[in-house]
Amino acid sequence: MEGQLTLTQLNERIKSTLQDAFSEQLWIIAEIAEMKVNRTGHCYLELIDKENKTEEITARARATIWSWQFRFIQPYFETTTGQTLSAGLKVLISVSIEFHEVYGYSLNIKDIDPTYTLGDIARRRAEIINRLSDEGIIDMNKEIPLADIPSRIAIISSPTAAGYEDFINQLYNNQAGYHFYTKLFAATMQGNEAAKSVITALDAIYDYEHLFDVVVIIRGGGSQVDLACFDDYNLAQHIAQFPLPVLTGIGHEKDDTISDLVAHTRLKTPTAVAEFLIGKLNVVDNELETLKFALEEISSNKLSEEENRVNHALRMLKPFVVNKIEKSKRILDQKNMRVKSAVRGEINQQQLALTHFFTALSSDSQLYLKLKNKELQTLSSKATLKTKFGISSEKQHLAAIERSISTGIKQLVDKQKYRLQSLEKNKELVDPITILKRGFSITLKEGKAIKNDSHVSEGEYIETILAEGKIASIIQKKE
Amino acid sequence: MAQKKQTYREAINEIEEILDKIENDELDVDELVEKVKKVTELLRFCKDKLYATQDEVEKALKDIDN
Amino acid sequence: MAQKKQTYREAINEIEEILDKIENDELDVDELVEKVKKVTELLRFCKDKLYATQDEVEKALKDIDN
Amino acid sequence: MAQKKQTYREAINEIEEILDKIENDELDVDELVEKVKKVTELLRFCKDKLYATQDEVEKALKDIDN
Amino acid sequence: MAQKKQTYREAINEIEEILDKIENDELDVDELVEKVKKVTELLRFCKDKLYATQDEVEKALKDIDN
Amino acid sequence: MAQKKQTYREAINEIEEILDKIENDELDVDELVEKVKKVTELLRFCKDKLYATQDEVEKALKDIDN
Amino acid sequence: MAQKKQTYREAINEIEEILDKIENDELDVDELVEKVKKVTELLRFCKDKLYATQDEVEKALKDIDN
Repeated sequence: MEGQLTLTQLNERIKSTLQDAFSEQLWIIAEIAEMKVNRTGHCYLELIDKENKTEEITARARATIWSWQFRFIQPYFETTTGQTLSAGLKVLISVSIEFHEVYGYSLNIKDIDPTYTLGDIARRRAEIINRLSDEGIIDMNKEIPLADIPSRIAIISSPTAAGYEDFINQLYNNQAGYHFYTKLFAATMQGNEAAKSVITALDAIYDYEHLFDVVVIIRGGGSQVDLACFDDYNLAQHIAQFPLPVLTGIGHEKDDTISDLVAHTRLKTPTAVAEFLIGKLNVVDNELETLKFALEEISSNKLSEEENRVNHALRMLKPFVVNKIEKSKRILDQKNMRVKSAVRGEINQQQLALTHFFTALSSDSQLYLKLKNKELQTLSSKATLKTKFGISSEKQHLAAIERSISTGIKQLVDKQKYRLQSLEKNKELVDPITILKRGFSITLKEGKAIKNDSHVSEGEYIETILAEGKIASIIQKKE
Repeated sequence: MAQKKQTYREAINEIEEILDKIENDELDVDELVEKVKKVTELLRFCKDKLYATQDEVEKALKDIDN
Repeated sequence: MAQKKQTYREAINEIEEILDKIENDELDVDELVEKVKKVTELLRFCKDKLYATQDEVEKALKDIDN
Repeated sequence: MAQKKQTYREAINEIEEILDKIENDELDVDELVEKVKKVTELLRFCKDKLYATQDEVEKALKDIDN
Repeated sequence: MAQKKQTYREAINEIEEILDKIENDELDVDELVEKVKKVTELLRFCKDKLYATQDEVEKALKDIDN
Repeated sequence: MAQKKQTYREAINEIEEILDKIENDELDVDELVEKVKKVTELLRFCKDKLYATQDEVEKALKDIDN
Repeated sequence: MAQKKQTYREAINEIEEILDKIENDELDVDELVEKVKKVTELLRFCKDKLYATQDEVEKALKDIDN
């Protein structure tokens, strides 16, 4: 047959066709199924692709990283992602398609983009975290109160690990001399079996839960990057739901694993865990010391306060008493003074009163005598005056009498003169002598003219005056 | 004499009686002279008695002042 | 004498009585001399009594001072 | 004597009574001397009593200070 | 004696009472000596009591210091 | 004795009460000696109690460290 | 045991309570010694938890098979 090709020719044609078709490098996503590095430093890998849900392998390819490239790629990847470049990782890789006539199809990895893996890990972690969170257990272990004195410790560790030794040394050689109780529950702490192994240990501890205060998961001295096992969902679930507080010290400086996340307390290293536990006891110890100190201080304060009180009372007593007595003395002295001055005052007052009485007596009696003297003088002048007045008024009386006599007589005489004068005139008319000469006579009885015979009685003596001479006769008969 | 026994008061009374009579014209001319004589006598008597009294009283009053 | 028994008060009363009589003309000239003499006597009596009293009082007062 | 039984207070009261009478002219001259004598006697009594009291009181007061 | 049973307070009160009477002139001279004697007695009593108290108190206070 | 049953607190209260009374002059001289004696007794009692307490407390505190 | 875990806290609470009382003067001197003793006991109890070896715990741990 014409055109028949040899295998070599075929492979050569495949090779050249592939080279034409994939002349450039491609970025592809694949999962590392296997990986090994040979003595010369070349890295041989098997890459696969999986159906998301069924996890059925849908593609497979061999791949290589040449040692000169692997020397750069591996540390870069691992330092960037914090993950060992190992089976199970999904990676974004730059590849050239190789076809070797003898070995066939393979991919030569030129570069790995660690950011993709990072994203993938993060995504997976997020999924787990979400799940734990959805299940409501993510914070369960954190919510368990840590014992005040967490001295009974269940340790999950590899018994041969340097970290375990460090932890034990640190714990038992603590400076304060605190006593710890530890029990190792050995487990594989790296590799694919690690998660399962730790879970087994936790289950073992669970049976003795009451004997422990705390569970410690420590790992040390191993690879800093072989931590994927602690991102395991099952492990995280166990830790989160463990009835004792779980402390982690699995030796990763950068990011927390999910185990760290759900643990009660996450610490960097086993030593740190030991320090943490010692620290807890230290807190208690300090608290006790503080209390002891407080007790000392408070009771000694109380006692010295009371002592001060007693001493104060003691100090006050004397001055108070002395003061009281001095005051009483002063009061007595005052009373004494008051008595003296009151008594002397009273006597002085009485003396004054007596003197006053004497003065009053002398002045009163002198005044009295003066008064009496004056009265006498008044009386005496009154006597003189009255007597003299009496005599002079008598004199006036006499004088008045004399005056009235002379006027009376004068009037009488005047009257008589006038009478005489008129009589003289009448005499001419009725001069008795004339009449008598005519023969009439005047009969007198006892010197008075009788004008009526009733004035006389028979036998009476009568006188008859005649013009010349008198006749005396006795009445013989009245007619 | 009876007249000496007469008091000043009686004398004055008699004088005044006579004076009354004179004034009331109860006196006759015949009696007048006689009565006037009486009055002058009585006045003299009174005057004498009064002056004598005055002397004696003044003497007595002088004694008070001493 | 009866007069010694008379008190100052009685003497003063008598004086005033006599003076009243003189004033009221109840006194006859005939009695005047006698009464004035009586008054002077009484006044003298009172004066003497007063002076004697004064002396005695002064003597009594002097006694206190000793 | 009755006077000894008289208290100082009574004596003072009597003095004041007599002085009131002298002052208010309720006393006759005849009584004056007697009353003045009485007062001086009472004053003497009071004085004596007062001096005696003073002596005793001062003695008593001196006793306090010892 | 009854006085021994008397308290300091009562004595002071009695002193005060007597003082008030003397000061307010409620006391006669006649009573003065007696009352002053009483007061001096009371004062003496108080003084004695006070000094005795002082001695006893000082003794008691010394006992504390030992 | 009854005093033994008395607590420190009661003793202090009694001391302070008595001191107050002395200071505020609410105490008579008559009571003073007795009360001062009482206070000194109480003070002694308190001091003793206080020292005993102090010793016991110190002993208890030392016991912690052993 | 669960109770053992509680006891420390309870002990501390009791200590603090007593200290508060002493500090706030709610405690008499009379009670002080007793209370101080109580506190030291509690402190000793707590300290033992830190320092002392509890054999039964050691034994229990040794007995665990794994």
